[in-house]
Formats: sequence, structure tokens, C-alpha cells
Amino acid sequence: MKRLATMLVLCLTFLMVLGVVCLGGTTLRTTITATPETLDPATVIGENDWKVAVNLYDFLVYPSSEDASPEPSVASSWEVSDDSLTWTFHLNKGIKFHDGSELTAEDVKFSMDRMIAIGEGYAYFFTERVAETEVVDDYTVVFKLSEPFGPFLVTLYRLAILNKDLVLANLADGTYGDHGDYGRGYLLSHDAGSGPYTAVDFQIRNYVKLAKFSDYWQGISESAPDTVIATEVRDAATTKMMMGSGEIDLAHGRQEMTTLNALAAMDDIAVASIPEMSINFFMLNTKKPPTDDVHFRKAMAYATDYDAMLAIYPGSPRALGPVPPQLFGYAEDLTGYQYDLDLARQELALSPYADELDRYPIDVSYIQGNGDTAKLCLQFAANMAQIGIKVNLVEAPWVLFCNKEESLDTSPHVTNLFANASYPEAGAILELKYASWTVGGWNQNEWLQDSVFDSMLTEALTTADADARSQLYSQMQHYIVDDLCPSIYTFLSVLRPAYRSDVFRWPAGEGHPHPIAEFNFNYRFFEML
Amino acid sequence: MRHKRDNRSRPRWEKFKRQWHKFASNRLSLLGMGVVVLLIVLAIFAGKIAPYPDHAGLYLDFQNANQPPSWKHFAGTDGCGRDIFSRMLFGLRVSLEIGLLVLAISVPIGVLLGLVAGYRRNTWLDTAIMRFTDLFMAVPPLVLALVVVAMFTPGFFFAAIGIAVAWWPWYTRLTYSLVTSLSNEMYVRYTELTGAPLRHIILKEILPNAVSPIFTKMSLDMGMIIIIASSMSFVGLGVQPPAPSLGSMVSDGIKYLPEFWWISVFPALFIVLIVLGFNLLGDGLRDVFAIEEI
Amino acid sequence: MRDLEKTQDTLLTVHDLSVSYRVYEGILAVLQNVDFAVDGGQRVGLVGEAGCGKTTLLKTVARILAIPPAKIEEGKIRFKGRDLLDQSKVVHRLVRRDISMVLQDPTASLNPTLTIRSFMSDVLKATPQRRSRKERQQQMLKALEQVSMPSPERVLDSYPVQLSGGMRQRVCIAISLLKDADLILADEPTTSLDVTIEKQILELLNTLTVENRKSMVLVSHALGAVRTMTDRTYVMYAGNITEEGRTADIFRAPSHPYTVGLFEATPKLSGEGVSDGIAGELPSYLDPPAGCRFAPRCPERMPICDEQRPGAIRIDEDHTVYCWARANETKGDQ
Amino acid sequence: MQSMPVFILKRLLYGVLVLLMLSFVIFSFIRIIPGDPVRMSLGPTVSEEVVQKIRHELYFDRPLVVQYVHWLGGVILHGDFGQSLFTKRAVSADIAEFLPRTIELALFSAILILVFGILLGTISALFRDSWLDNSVRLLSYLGVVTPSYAFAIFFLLGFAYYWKVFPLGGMPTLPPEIRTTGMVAFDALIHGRFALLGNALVHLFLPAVSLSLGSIAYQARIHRSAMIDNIGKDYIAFAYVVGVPRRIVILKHLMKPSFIPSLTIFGLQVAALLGNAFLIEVMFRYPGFSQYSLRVIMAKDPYGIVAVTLVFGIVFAISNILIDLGIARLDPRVRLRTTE
Repeated sequence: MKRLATMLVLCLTFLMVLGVVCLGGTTLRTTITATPETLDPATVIGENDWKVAVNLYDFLVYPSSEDASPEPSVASSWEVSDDSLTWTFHLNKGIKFHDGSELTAEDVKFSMDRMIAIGEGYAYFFTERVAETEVVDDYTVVFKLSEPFGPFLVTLYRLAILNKDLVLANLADGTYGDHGDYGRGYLLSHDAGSGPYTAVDFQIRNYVKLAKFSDYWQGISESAPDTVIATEVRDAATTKMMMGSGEIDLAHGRQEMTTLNALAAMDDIAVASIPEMSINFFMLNTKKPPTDDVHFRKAMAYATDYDAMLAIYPGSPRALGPVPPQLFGYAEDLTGYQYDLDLARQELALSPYADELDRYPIDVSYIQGNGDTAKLCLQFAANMAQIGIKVNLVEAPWVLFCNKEESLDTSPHVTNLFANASYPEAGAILELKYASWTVGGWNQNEWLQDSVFDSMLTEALTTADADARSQLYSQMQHYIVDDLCPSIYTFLSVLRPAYRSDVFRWPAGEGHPHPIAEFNFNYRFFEML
Repeated sequence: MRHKRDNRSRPRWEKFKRQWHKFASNRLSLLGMGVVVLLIVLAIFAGKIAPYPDHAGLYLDFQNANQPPSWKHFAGTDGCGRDIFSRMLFGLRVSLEIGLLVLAISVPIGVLLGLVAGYRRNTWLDTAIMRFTDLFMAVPPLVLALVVVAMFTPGFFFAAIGIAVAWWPWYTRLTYSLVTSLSNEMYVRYTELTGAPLRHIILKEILPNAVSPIFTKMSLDMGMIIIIASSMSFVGLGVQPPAPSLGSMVSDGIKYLPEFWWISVFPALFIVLIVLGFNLLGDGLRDVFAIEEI
Repeated sequence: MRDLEKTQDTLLTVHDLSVSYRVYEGILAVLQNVDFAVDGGQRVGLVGEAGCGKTTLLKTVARILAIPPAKIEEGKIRFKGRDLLDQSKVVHRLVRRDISMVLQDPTASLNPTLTIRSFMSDVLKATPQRRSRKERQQQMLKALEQVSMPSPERVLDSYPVQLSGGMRQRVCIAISLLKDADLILADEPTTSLDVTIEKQILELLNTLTVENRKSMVLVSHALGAVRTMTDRTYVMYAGNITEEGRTADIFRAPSHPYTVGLFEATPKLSGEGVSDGIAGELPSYLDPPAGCRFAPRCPERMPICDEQRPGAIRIDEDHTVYCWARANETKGDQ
Repeated sequence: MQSMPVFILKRLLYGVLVLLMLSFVIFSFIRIIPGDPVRMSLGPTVSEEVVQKIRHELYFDRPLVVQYVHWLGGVILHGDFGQSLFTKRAVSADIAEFLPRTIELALFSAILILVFGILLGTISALFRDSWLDNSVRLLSYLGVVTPSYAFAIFFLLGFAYYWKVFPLGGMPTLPPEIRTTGMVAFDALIHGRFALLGNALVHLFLPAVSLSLGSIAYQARIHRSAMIDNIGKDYIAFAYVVGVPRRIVILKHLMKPSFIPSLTIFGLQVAALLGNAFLIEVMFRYPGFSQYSLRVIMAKDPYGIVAVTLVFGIVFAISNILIDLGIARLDPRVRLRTTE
């Protein structure tokens, strides 16, 4: 059997050589936690989907690598009416889609209409806000809003521009009237974009293969990788092996600490750190006893040993409130909560459940698979035990976890989760976390449903003036953190992709991570060595 | 009636002694029994025996995380610095509990249905029951169990339910075949002729003779069930942490291979030992009762 | 005069053979110092109630005794002047060529998964002479016709299950006659058959052996058949030869009390023992009586019977019996 | 013999019937359990109209029976198993993508089981109570009691991490142009892509072995005992005594009847294979059907789950029928009974 084995191995090595020869050019081999489900940018919100999408598609405006503020991209310039309801965008000429046809205002309108019609993914930014989209001429497009929407520009980071003709040429019958399936079937495995890379091979659950798009309208440097292969590798052992043997150049950033340490120990392997617009929450259910009592919640917030938790995620900055600091509208003057058992006990004493704690054990649910999260929750449970609160840990597979969040009675007292801002403004995460209309999802276990907060949020979002909006945001953060304390904010999430520094250079590696995590994986800015 | 029963019971006792003799004459069977007894003792007194009983539940000591096996920690420690040996002992307890629970659910149901179907042979009832069992034997047990658990919520209880759902049909089958063969035997015919009521025939004649095969199958199944249960924890649909379960200990360890091999290897070996014990015991019993491959 | 024959062409001699079985409960001493001989062209009957070791004897001779659990404690078996107990190739070939056997139970002796054809052709392929497929075909048909099998072609291509008991037995005989062995061991070829077929089969064996001058050992409960078909008869009880001699003499004047009882019980004889003929049942082989194994059931039992085993008593020039009672009688005569 | 087709047909029909009932049971399960899968898959930010629209597309707003019948129609008429809520694509497409690989894995292991199980069983039966026999028996005992994932761990540690003779897992992808069956090794073979074939085999090896070892052991045990109690049978003795050469007696007269019980067990082994494949595929990152099933099961993906159970049932039923045919082929008694 050993002989057979060695024979087979010979074949294998031979094949590897063969493979490299065949591919030619430079290849960047990277891993993702899961392949996208589809290449259709209108229907997805997942990190992995967008890591790919930013390479396939272009956007009217592109987030600056400094503060994520909008910079011209497909749109060379834009202006907004005084009532801030009419947005006019002037497009660059000669932008080529991957099939060679030119990107025009028609395509922009089509993409917006399609997104709203389908109504999935990030469509909720625009539905009921974008009243209509007008094509003035080939290079001018106008969005008419039904109400002012402050973050409108930055939400356009999520409007990927599709090749209208290509999509329409590939309609299958479906339920979108004369648009058939609106090209969803086609876009499952094809892109229809103008981005720096085009998808050449996509095997779901397996890998995506991108090829450089040579006549990309902004130009693309020679040194950028000619081919990018993103393989789905979830399990740490394999990642370590493949990194060690040089089978992959860039590992996804969601490794556990033990794995990262093992990786960092290898030579030529560096670990970049990319702060995400995302924070780790212990989400306290504000409708279920005992966590429905604010004093109880504050007690928990004081009883949490934040440093111990940061020790599990070394290098992650402490979070004081729900908003990551790099976001527009972050309240600098938040004080938050510190580990202080005396304060914790005082608060607990004020709560009606103080003397019957053992009658109220609390369920803490977290997602199976990541050992660090598990440690986090174990730590949390240990802390709660210190003030006499009994904790049952419930590890759930991702989807079962989501299931429970659907209704109030099935959702646990506490969940631990990272919540991610979908556009670089405080409003994004505040809405996601605490608005009444986002309950029933895994992002909000608080079930806050607080009318005061809702009205503040609506006001903020519909405020066009930046400073005024920022003001409102910071008020909201104080209201949430100081008065309601619906969540315990542990730390800011940081992506830690390990990569072979001898194979390529990239901004995130040079200490200039892009403020929006997915945009760090625009391979146009990579430099193969 | 009474003295008739006495007549029956004395030979039974003799029979038992003879069988025990035969069983004891096979070293492997004795070994199996020894292992099983030992395991049961370990499980019961896990709290006393385990060097670090508190490590079974919520316990964190990141300073001592991932320690290799040593005199302090026979099987090393896991990512949270918990003593793996202690957790194995409690995991054993959980495994046995699940095994017993599954059997406690599936055996009575299975046997009952089997008896009914067997005794109402060639009636609509028989057909209905046996077709119904086919339904549950149409997919691999693990698949069925996983589906059932996924429907509800993962955890000790539903894991057991899930496995039981996939398991009872085998007992129905077994009992059915036993009844059909036994009821052809003379003495049951005889009781039938004497007009003893159905209940009497089943309880007094069939059941006593069906006990040993069923019992044997149970001890053989124990191993299988423990494997399946651990497989379910392995994919996260079994017992939930911090409760230690051998299966999830193994799967947790996998991502730490190869550096921290002990995290998953020792629990895996322990599972092997458990199953080995029950199989040896079961095979011993099978030889004694001279039962075909169940 | 018989001694002359013996020296001339003794085909098979079994001398002082003891065979025992190792079993869970202990050691079963079945055959005990058995002496047994078959001459060329001679047909020998072997009678005795079920379980008295006849089959063991034949299987030992045919070398198909399962060892273990069986074990040959002592004794010699000579066939055509060769020692059958040695495992050399020569002997092996000799046995395969010249000894054939018909087993008790035809159903058990035919492989349920093979057609009669494939079985027979396996046998034929093994025989020394080379045959073409066609010749083999004819050979098989001939063999089947020999045993007067109706529609042999159909039988060839059928499986044992498709045949009746009688047909199976004939097939077995046909197969065992395929190789023309010099010695045929027929172990109760007619149990499990109804009387008419029994008659046919026995006659069949009779004619076949007579025609091509074969030697045969016939084990049978059908004493009538043994009487008509055989030249010599051995009577066995519990692993001992109790009486031997010319068939005619033995049936005319049975001497051993067991033989007497056996003959009286004739009609009842078969699987279920001899309760009507002789009181009691076979001794357990685990610890057989030290003396004469028949003693416990013997009507003429004497003290000595329980202590010593009786030696051979010649009551006639070719009629030997192993019995203390007879020994005393002969003394009395002198 | 002539009415064998009828027998097969009967078996098939019955199998289909059982599977239909099963799928219906699962369906009703999914409908009664709390939680709205559609809303679940889309998240809270998606507007109610959209969710309602998709519910309607997928017949979740109709009565159970209507939905079931519609689904069944799809399956029967154009092999459409409905749409997966989570991969957002036709379940049938997923099945076509993933099933072949698992089939290949299972076939590979099944062959290993049959060959080595029988081989070892025969050896230890023929050399009964020799050291060879004893060691085989000991090993097979350990094999039987060791769960497949334990094997997987040991092999990963040994062959993948330390000696590095085998890859850690995964499976090379099949270039679309040579995709015929979707079984990587097989397609590579029939298209003469030997480099790919070698690569595929090297990736199949560890999973297949860890998957089959337990079954091999069990198979060996069964075959051994089957042969041993046949050795004692009269027909073997008879075959010897009428002069059939030893070789033929063993290979034919002894083997053939011994196959009957061990083939029956083999049927059960195949079932075990399909079950264990779950963990093995997870551990070796083998992009197969079991891994996919696990995903949809956990996702409570309604059509996914039904399809998965159904597919397992079908594979299961087919393998059973094949086994039965094999037995009928071997054992005239069975064959005659069935054709009576």
C-alpha cells in the first residue's frame, strides 16, 4: 500500500507542475470561509460574496482608502438638489464591460431598478427611498428620492452596476413579469460587470477563479495577479498545511488565535490586521426576564471582564458602544462600562430579580465552529457566575442559531455575535442593531422596539446635513449605552489574514487597511513579487 | 397454575447457571463484561474519580491551554485549559446516558409493535406495522437522526429522540421474526389450543423466550448507538457544550491537528474502548444464547 | 478357506481403529478398537442402531472425517496395501481414485448452489482420462440413466431443490459412481426414502456393484436388504464390533444378545432407536462402560461384563462374536 | 427465472411507494415545525412583500398537500426537486453537482469492502485457528468497534501530517469539458486524463479507506463464519469423496454458498457507508453529497432536506435491490421462491 501511495504521490506532484505550467502568468491563491452562493451582487450581503463582487463590478462612487468617504469612480462628478431629493450623476465615458460593450446610464438605471425589484440583499437601502431613476443621456443618470436620505452616497457602495444587455440576453422564465427571472439564473455562475477581474470558473462550495480584465477602464498594473483562485477552506489544520507548503498565498482572516500563532511562526508569513466596521456584542434580550430589567443588564455589563476577553482576541481594540470608531458619526465621548464587580452588585441589588437569581438562569447562545467565540462565552459565563447569575451555554450551528432569533419566545436571553455596519456610517449599525424593523434577525437579539430610539433613528437617516446627522448619531449612542444598555460591547472586530509576504504586497499588509473590510480584497491593488 | 410455574422456573435457573458457565468459559466475553462494568463504575463515580471534576463544565484557564499529556493531565488539556481526561470521564457518562435513553425509548416501542404484528400475522395490522417500519429503514439511521434533530433543537434529549426514531424498527423486525418462529413451536400452539388469552400467550410464553435475543441485541447496539451519538455531537447536533461529549471533543480537536493531537486522539480512543467493551459482551451473550447474527 | 481369500486380495483392512471426538463437554470415545475388512468384489453389510459409529467408521476410511473435532487415537487402515492414515500425495490420489461414498442424507450431500451438471463435470474433469465437453455430457447422461433417472437432460440442468428426495439420492449414487472406484461406501443410502424407492435404490446398488465387480460396504437399517445383498455382515454397537461373519450365518443364528435384540426389533428400527426391541439406550460416549459397552442393556448380563471387555469368540469357522456369555458357553461345550 | 423481471419490478414499485411516503412525512414535518424558512433565508431586512412573493413561488403559502403534489409533479415530470433556499439554486442542480462524487467515494469503498472483506474472511477461515486467523480476527474486531472518523483522524495524523504521502483532503475539480458522469476519477479515466486520475485517486484513498475499514472488518468476520460452517457441511465432504480436487472444492463448492450470507451483510454495509460518509466528507473536505446534505439539514432547507432524504432512500433502495439480485443469482432456492 505504501508503494501505491508513493506512486500516487508522484502523479500528484507531476500534476501540480503541469497545473502551474498550464495556468501561466501570476496566480494569487487565496482562501475564503465559503464560496459565494451566487455572483449576483443584487441579492447578497455576505462578506465572501462582496470580497468577490468588488473585483467583478464597478460602482458610481468608491470608498476612499482613508476614511471611506465617497470618491469619483464610474461617476466622475455628481450634484444634489437643495431639497436633497434629486441626485444627478455624470458618468465617465468609455467604461467597458467584460464583454466589451460600454457602460452607460441605462445600465445604472437597470441595476437600481433590478435591485429594488428583487428586494433582497442590500435593496432595503433603496426601496421606498429611491422613487425613480431617470436616464438623462448616456452619461447622466438621476435618482429621485421620496425623502431625504443622509447616507445615500455611501450606500451606493452597494449598488454594483450590471451589464443590462448581457443580463437581458440571458433571461430565463421567472416571476418578474416581462423580465423573467431578471437574470438571476444566469448570474448564479456568471458575472455581468466591468470590474478589474472577471469570473472565469465558479464551482459553488469549492472555488472561484478570477482572471484579470486587461482593458479595465481605470487601467490595471502588470504586477497585479493575472489569476486569482479563491478556494473554500474552513478548517484550520488544512489552512496551516497549505500555507506551510505554499499551496496558498493568502488565508482568510477568520482564523482562531492558536491557528494564527502557528501561522505567524512560519517564515515568510506575515499577518495583516484589518479593522472591520464590526463589533462583538453580547446581545441582551430586553423583553425576556431577567434581562428585561435595565439594572440587571447594567449589572451584567459591569460584571464582564473585558480585559480577559481582549486576551482571547489580542490586538482587538476595546469597544465602548455599538459604533466602530472609524465610522462617520461615532461618539468620541462615550464612557461605556468597565469591569467592576462592586458596581455590578450595586446595580444587581436594584433589579427585582436580585434575590431570586437561581430562578432565572440565562441562556447564552453562540455560533458553533469558532473556538474563540466559545471561549468568549465561557469567560462570560464565568464572569456572570461571580455575581451569582447562572448561565447555560447553547452552542448552535449558524442556521439553527438564526432560527431561534426569528421569534421572541425562541430567542435566548443572550447571544454573542459580531454585527457589521453595511455602510460606513453610525446609522448603518444603529439601524441594524436596534431599529424595531430589524428584529427577528440574528443581528438583533435585543428586541429593543423602543419608539424613542426609532424616531431618533428615522430623523437621523433623513437628515441630509452631515454635521446635524453626526450630532443625532452621537445622541443616540448615548441614549442606547448610558440609558438602555441593551448590549455588552466587548471589542472591535479585526480581520487577520495571514499571507506570504514573499509572494505579494498589498495595502493592508503595508499598514494601510481599507476602512471597509471587503474592499481590501480588490486584487487590482495587489502587487505580485 | 402456580405450581406449574414453579416447575418452569427451576429449569430456568438451571439453564441460567449453565449459560453463565458457558459465558464465563470465553475469556473475551469476560473481558468485555469487565470493561463494561468498569466503564459503568467510571461513569457513576466520574465526579469522584476525575482529577479535575470542575473541568467538565464551565472552566477557563488559558494559561494551561493545550498542555501535552503529563502526570498532571493524563490526556493533556484542551483549548480552554480543561483536563481532557476528566472531560472524557464525564463524556463517558453522557454517552452511556444517551445510549440507555435511546434503548429505553426504542426497545419498548419496537418490541411491542413487533409482538403485535407477529401475533396478528397476515392481517392488515401486521402489514401496516411492518410497512411502517420499512419507512424508517429506508434511509441510513444517521441521516434520519440528523434530520429529526435539525427539525427540533440540538441537545441531549433530541439527539436521543432522533436516534431512537431511526432505531426502533430494528427491534420490531427482530421481535417479529422471533414471534413468528416461536409461535410455530409446539408449546405455544398448545397454549393456543388450551384457549389461553392472547395476552397470556405473549407475556408468559413468547416474551420470556424473546428476552435473551433482544437483550443481546441491546448490548450490541449500545456500541453502535454511542458511535452514532458521538457522530452527531461531532457535527454539532448532539450534546451541547459546556457539557462534555466525546464526539464534540474529537471534532473540536481536529482543527488543532497535528500540534495538539491529544485533544482529539484520546477521546477517539476512548470511544473505541467503550464500543469494544459492549461488542465483546454482546458477542459473548450471542454465543451463549446461540443466536444468529443480529 | 476364507483366510485364503483374505491373503489373496484383501482390499481394505481396518485394524484396531479407535476414533474419538473432542467436544465442549469432553472427549467422546466413539470407535473403540474396531477391526474390519473388505475383500475385492466383496459386499459387506454393517448394521447397528443409529449413532453406534457406523458413519464415523466409513468417513474415517474415506478420509472425510472432520479433524478436529475428531481424532484418530490409534489403529491402522490399509487399502490396496497402503496406509490410509498417512497424508502423502500418493495415498491421496489413491483414495480419490478408488474409494467412493454415498452419504446418508442426499439433500445435505448436494451443494444447493450448483447444478447437477456443474457438480458432475467437476468430478469428471478430476478423473485421469481426458474428455471433451461432448464426451463428458454423454458420460453424465449415461451415469444418470444408469440409476434409471427419468429425463436425465432436465435433471442435469436443475438444482438439488428442484429434485425429489429419491431423485437426489439417485443423483448422489450416480455421482459417486462417476469415477469407477473399487470400493463404494454406501452409508444408509435409503434412509429418508419411502419404501418403494428404497427398494429400487438398493437393487440398483446391488446390480451396479455386481455388474462391474465392485466392493461395497452397505450400512443400512433395512436388514432384509443387507441379508440379500451382502456376503459378510458386521454388527456394531456403541463403537464396538459385536459380531461378524457370513451374512447367511448371522441371520440364521444370531449369537450376540444385541444382534438378537436388533433382529427382533427389526420393523421398528430406524432413527428413533430401539426402545421396543432392547430396553435402555446407547451409553454416553463421555464415559462408556468399562467392560462390555452393551452390558447395561444386556439380558444375559454377568458381573464380568461390567469389568472386562469381551474378547473375540469364534463360534463358527467364519463367525466371530464378542461376548462373555458366549465365551462361557463355548467353555461349557468342551 | 423468466419472471425475474417481474420480481425486480415489484421491488422497485414497492421501493418507490416507501420513498413517496417517506418524503411526504418529511414534508409535513417541515411544515409543522415552527419558524418560517423563507424569512429565515432572507433575513429581517428584506421586505415582507418580497418574502411573500418567494413563499408563493415555492408554494409555502399553499396547503401542505398542494405543495407536496406540486413538488412531486416537478420531481417526476422533469427531475426538479424544487429550489434550495440557501444555495438559491435548483436542488437538482446541487444534487447533480455533489452526488456523483459521493457515489464514487462509496463505490470505491464498496469495492474495498468486498475485495478485502472476502479475502481476509477466506484466509482466516481456511487457516482456522492459526496465528494468521487469530491476528485477522483481532484486527477485524478492532476494526468493527472503531468509528470511521477515528480512523480518519489516525490516518490524517499518520499519512497526511507526518509521512505526508497523502493530501489532507479535498478533491481535484473536474474540468467541465470532460464531465460525463461527474465522478472525477471515472471521468478522468474514460477521457484518458491519467494525471488527473492519479490525483483523484490519491485524494480518494484516505477517505475511502477510513470509510471502509470498519465494514471490511465486519465483512471479513461474517465471511469467515459463513465459510467455517460450510466447511463442515456434507456436500463438501461428498465433493471430496467423489474426487473433486481441493482447489475446486474451495473456490467453487465452498465459496459460492458462503457468499450468500456475506452478500446479505454487504447490503447493510453499504447503508453504513452512506451514513458514515457524512463525517468522512467533513473531515477530508471532500466536496460530496453528504457534506451538502449536512448543510441543508442544518439549514432546515425544506426542499433540500426532502431531496436529500429521498436521494439517500433511492441510492439505498437501488443498492438493496442489486444485493437481492446478487443473492438470487447465487442461491437457486431464493430465485425459485421469488419466481414461484
